[in-house]
Amino acid sequence: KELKSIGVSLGSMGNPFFVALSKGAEFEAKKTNPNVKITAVGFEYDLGKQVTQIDNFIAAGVDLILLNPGDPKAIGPAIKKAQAAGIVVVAVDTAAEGADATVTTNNVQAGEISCQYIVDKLGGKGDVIIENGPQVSAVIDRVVGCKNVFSKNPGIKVLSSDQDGKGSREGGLTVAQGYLTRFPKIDAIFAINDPQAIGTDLAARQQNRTGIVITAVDGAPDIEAALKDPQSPQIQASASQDPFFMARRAVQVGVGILNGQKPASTVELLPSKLVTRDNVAEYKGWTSDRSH
Amino acid sequence: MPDNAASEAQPAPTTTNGAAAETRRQRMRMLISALGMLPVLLILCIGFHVLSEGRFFTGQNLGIVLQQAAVNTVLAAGMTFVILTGGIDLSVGSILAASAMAGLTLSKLPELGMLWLPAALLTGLGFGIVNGALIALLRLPPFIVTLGSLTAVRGLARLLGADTTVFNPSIPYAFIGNGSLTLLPGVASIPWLSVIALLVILVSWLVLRRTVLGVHIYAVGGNESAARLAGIKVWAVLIFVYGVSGLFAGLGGAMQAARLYAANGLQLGQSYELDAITAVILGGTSFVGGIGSIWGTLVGALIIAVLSNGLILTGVSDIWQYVIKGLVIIGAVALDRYRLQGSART
Amino acid sequence: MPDNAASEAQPAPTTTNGAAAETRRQRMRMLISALGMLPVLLILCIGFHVLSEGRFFTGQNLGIVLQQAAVNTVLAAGMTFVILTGGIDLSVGSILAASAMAGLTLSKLPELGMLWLPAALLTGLGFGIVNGALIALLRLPPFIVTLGSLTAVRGLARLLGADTTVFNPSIPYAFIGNGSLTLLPGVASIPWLSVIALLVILVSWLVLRRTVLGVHIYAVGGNESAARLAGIKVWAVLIFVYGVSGLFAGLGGAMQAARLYAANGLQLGQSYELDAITAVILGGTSFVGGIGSIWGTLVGALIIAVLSNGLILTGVSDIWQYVIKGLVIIGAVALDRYRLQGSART
Amino acid sequence: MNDPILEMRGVSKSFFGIKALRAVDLTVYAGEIHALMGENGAGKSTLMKILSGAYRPDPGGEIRIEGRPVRIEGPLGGRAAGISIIYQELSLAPNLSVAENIYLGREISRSGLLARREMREGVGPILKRLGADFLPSTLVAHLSMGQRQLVEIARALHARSKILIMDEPTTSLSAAESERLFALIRQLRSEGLAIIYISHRMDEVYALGDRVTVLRDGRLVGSLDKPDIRADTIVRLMVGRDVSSFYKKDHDPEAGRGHPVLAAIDMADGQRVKGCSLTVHAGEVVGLAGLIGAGRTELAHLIIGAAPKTSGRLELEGRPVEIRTPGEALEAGIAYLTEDRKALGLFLDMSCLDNINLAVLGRDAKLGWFLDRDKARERADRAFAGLNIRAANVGAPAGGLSGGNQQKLLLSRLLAIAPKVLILDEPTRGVDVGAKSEIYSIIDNLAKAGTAILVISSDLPEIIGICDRVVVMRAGHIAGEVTRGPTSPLNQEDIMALATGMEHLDA
Ligand SMILES: Nc1ncnc2c1ncn2[C@@H]1O[C@H](COP(=O)(O)OP(=O)(O)OP(=O)(O)O)[C@@H](O)[C@H]1O
Ligand SMILES: Nc1ncnc2c1ncn2[C@@H]1O[C@H](COP(=O)(O)OP(=O)(O)OP(=O)(O)O)[C@@H](O)[C@H]1O
Ligand SMILES: [Mg+2]
Ligand SMILES: [Mg+2]
Repeated sequence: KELKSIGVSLGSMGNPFFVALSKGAEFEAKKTNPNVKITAVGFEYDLGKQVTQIDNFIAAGVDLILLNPGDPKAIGPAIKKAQAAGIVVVAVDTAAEGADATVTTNNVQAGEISCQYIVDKLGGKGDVIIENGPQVSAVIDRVVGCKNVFSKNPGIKVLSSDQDGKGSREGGLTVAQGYLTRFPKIDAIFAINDPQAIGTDLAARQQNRTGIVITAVDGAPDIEAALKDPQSPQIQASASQDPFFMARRAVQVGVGILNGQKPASTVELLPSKLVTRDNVAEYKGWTSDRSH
Repeated sequence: MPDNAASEAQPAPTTTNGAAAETRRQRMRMLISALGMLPVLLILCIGFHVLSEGRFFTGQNLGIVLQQAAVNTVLAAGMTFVILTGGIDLSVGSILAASAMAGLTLSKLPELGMLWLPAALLTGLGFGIVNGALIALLRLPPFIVTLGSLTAVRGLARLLGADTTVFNPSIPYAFIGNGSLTLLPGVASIPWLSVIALLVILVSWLVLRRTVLGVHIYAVGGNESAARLAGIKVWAVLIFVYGVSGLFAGLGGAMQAARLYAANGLQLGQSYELDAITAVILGGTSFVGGIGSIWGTLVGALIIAVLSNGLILTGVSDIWQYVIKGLVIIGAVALDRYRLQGSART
Repeated sequence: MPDNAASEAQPAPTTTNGAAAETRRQRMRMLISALGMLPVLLILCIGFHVLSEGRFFTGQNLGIVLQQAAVNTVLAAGMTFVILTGGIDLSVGSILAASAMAGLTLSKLPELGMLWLPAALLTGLGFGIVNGALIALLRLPPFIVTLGSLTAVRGLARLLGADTTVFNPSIPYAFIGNGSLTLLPGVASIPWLSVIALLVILVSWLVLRRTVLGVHIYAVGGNESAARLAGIKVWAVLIFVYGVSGLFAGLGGAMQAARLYAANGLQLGQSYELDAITAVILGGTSFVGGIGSIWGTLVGALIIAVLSNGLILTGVSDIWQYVIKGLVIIGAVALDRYRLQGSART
Repeated sequence: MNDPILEMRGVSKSFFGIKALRAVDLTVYAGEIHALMGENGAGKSTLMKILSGAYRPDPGGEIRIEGRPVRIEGPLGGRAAGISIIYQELSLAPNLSVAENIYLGREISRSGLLARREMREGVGPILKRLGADFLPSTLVAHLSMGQRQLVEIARALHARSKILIMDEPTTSLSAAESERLFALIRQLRSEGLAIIYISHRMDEVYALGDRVTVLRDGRLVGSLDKPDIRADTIVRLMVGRDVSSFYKKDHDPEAGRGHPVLAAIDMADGQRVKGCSLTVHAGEVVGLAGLIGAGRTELAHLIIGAAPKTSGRLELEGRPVEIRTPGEALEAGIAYLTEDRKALGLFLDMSCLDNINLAVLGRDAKLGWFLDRDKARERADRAFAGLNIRAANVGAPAGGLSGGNQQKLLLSRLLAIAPKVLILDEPTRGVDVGAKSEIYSIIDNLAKAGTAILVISSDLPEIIGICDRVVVMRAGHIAGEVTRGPTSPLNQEDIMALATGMEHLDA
């Protein structure tokens, strides 16, 4: 069966991660059919809006839906509806119940390697902060992974993990300003994504606080720049994801299913690699030209 | 704009001899203003039908549009009551989330599961009455009070689900969320969500236009001081309208819960208040209070739903959807203003 | 509410013998109402100081609070102009984002980098004037127009950055975002962001209280038709206030860009308009128009910043921050209402 | 005679195709007071608004000032042509001070900054000449209706123009302020100004008018020179018939001996009203007189619970009642007609029908909730016929009616209630002679039927004409009472003396 049109529903199209995702999807889809029609929309983390979008995709008669589910379980009924209309549904970045397949970064593992880096840097002892974010499953998984690691190291004391940095530079900056005032001694901060890590670093620099290890998850373009920037030595690592590849895989799997090839496993976990100041030079970022 | 004395163009019933013609003309004008944005809605529908290569006017798609408009219609109906009194309710999105959370949490209890629907409604009503009491009895400005509850109730909604998504695939009465009422078996059916929305509009119309309370609501919006002097219990009217807005937000929450089988205290209903207010204002209800109709609100809500649906149907990219949506909203009122040219303030 | 004639408790200066005493009483009242929410602000500060075990009143933390209040203060100053005429500007957040994007994009060009600051300001001014023109010349309702641009300008902001985060770690004039103006070397310094915010407040005060234009702004808000009959060019006043609001939003965008070295067309400035409006209303400016002061707005913006900062300092969890913030906002106006008991409408 | 300063030829104006003015001519000379008269809705205010630039006339007519044709573009154009106007419906910004309102649109500025002090000082003399007792820095929101009217007058006089239009300037003024205003107007006439004066009070027109022009249904029906100015001629021109027995007092003058219906004892609000007591008996019409700002309106507000009182109690038919809100007053059977119909009375966007029925909707409702639309319609039709209210139909919005018709509309709402006690605050503000006499006969009939009526009015002839007894207020106190002797009527001088505090001198 030919792939004529794809609907893509992602967290927020203003996030470079999702932009890279949709580019990856487009790249792969164009490879199968140069005339394919792609509609990519952001649901702004509103489950209701996502369900609406899926309804609209059904009405528009797409063949394949790629979605980053607003909630792994709750999106189930909507997926069923789409499947009933003969549409193949593939989840990306977050697993979704009932989806024909899921391709996602292993977020638990990403949190683990990012926080393991902190533990190694601190020699297993110190006061750390988990700077939380919007409670979506990817963020929750990262924090779970991070906590897994910290709890295995009795020398690590988690000062706080209940503030929302809103996933943005500004939110990270505001929350970190509070943290830095509240706690005179902080050895490391794990931020749930890159923009928050950069905001945290800005706050520390403003207050002339040094010696804080800041790590994050994503490997976004701005963290790449920060990891190369001698002025921000406190940002030390980020567990990278590869949205472009993730989306390509998702489309490949989806097209496979359309043509009757069941994938070996419904969930495909892509491992995360840690980008540090040492290896950032070799890191192939989200925006680099990947069309090969 | 406290005074319209100087606005040049006012219907001017004067001489007795012209009275009959005037009455006819006035009827005409009232009809036009009741029709409101209907022409705009039709233009949009036809435009999208053409642009989407005939996908818009299909039974299935119309059903989807109606269903998508349903929750916003219900919220906007409540908002109409509030705005008619010259107030505003920013908290409907949060109340919707809290009600959905309360309902879903209850629905998971084996004994009380069936009670989730009234529980959601009562939660909404409760918050609405608290809003109303603060505004009516302490005389606080509606914007601040409902902005406060926008924030506070959002927090409570998150607390209710311990900050996670509550999910219940076997929620009772799920049919209202995804089922349809069959009108002609196999031919025509209408989603239950839309049936509810229509009922809400009908009941609102009845209250606003056919009861004493309705006249009192218009009066409070038209001139609060005069209403007080005329012996209207302004506080009771205010508590009522905010109560209604809360109740309808609760109903909206129940509708969303039944539709999604799930709710998340943080995410559900974010910035729904803007959509609801937009529907009301597009429908021709005046912010100053005292002017407007519930039918206009229905048309306004449909315009918003058609716009979202049509833009996806025609494959407009996400970014351009923003730009176009914004421009269409402004264009719609501009067209409306041009059409009525000065016949009424908005 | 066209008129406050009936607001029950009205100061009533009449007889000649009481005139002097009355003048004194009136002065007193004006002082109290100018003080506005200051007592609430002080209570909050002291409360947080105690609860955070003495971390609030430290030079560093006060600097942080001032800095966090800065952008909102600037937006709220522009919003004060608009609300004084009885209007509203919902688009400030989007305009802020678009201006920051325009500025940052330009700052990356080697030749024109230094021009990013005026570019951001002009972008804001431009959008503001478009809003104003639609409202003043086509007589469209401010809520709808600015809601439309809230959406449309957001789309344009995303287009400007091709929908990604634009960042420039070496943006010119970065000092305004993160530097401080040293007052006493090593002892006292004040963040540049706050200096800008204070300047904006001062200029706004000058315009509103010391110029003819200021009187005209108050007159348009107090009684638009009376202003028109007095020969005031109402349309010019309206375009001016929306232009100012846009300009200040542009300035806010520049401040954010310099502070974060980055901007994202979709995320930056989301729902800033609510914070700005809240600051204005907390500051005692009336939604009906014509009543309010810019100093009140400053206090309102500080209250919001202190609240956010203090809740993080005292380690209140994110969820409870919502609940407490909402309740404090309502509590603050309630307290204020109680203090002034009936002396003025809000 | 010299050349006219103002000539209007064939001026028409229509609102949505309805003709409010049909080819009206008007000629005014410098140094004359030209009275413009006509029934409510005749088009007087519309004609004047065209002159001031507030309305644009229909094409076809011509306006000449000092012989030169002019086009008046907007309020600024009116001002440039040397015209200033006092609008019938007050047009002040309540949030600005008196001085700022007087200078609105013509502010003084020095090097870009506002010269507030200069403006305050600039309005001092004119306020003094008008006998205003408030300061230039007072907020207009804090002034009573009468005081606001003085501000409006001060603004027009301050502008120093060639043609001064006064559209019912004395509706909220009492005799003393009116006298001062008349003196001022006469002086301006001697200075060579042309003054166009609109009023429904005949005595003012006799006292001031050099010439009278009468409009009816938007048409010019005639002009009278000074010698021909007589009540019967004017009224016949205006109404098209004779209005006989203007003031009606048919009800039992002994009614005052009946049982007391309303007794207010020691009412005070801690501000303007200081311990006032008064009683109204069944079938009695009591007048409440006083200068502006004497506190009459405030006292009425205390009685009906519209303002909080600090002391005092009420008795209704001998039983003490507690009234905290206007709603409770209505339930107890006390109805109040406000003096400020626009801000406190009418719902301008609602239909005449709703405005008339508003207070009795609950009483009429079916099943306690549902509107009885037939009954409402019937009631509105009756009111329209009874008071001769002019509007296209009962469904027209109240905002489109002329001032006097709005007043009648408001009155019909109160009459629909059929209360035990009726408090009327300036009941004939802006009402034309014909309707006035109708209102007086309604008051008379209600008194006959046993209603206790309290009439607050600044129009002394009216008070004397319709009341059995007059209570006079001064500076928040009840200064005294003037009663009718068996033979002697109410005495105007006695009332004025009490109101101004001159009674001791007389004695
Ligand atoms: N509509 C109003 N708005 C504000 N204040 C008012 C109003 N009416 C009365 N007041 C206040 O009450 C005071 C007493 O005036 P009041 O109107 O009671 O006297 P009055 O004898 O009825 O005079 P008037 O003839 O001017 O109405 C006024 O000085 C004013 O301060
Ligand atoms: N803005 C307006 N819009 C519609 N109709 C108007 C408007 N202004 C006046 N009219 C109509 O024009 C007619 C003339 O009104 P106008 O106000 O000139 O009467 P008037 O002679 O001043 O009466 P009054 O003595 O009651 O003040 C009225 O019938 C009124 O309904
Ligand atoms: Mg008139
Ligand atoms: Mg009075």
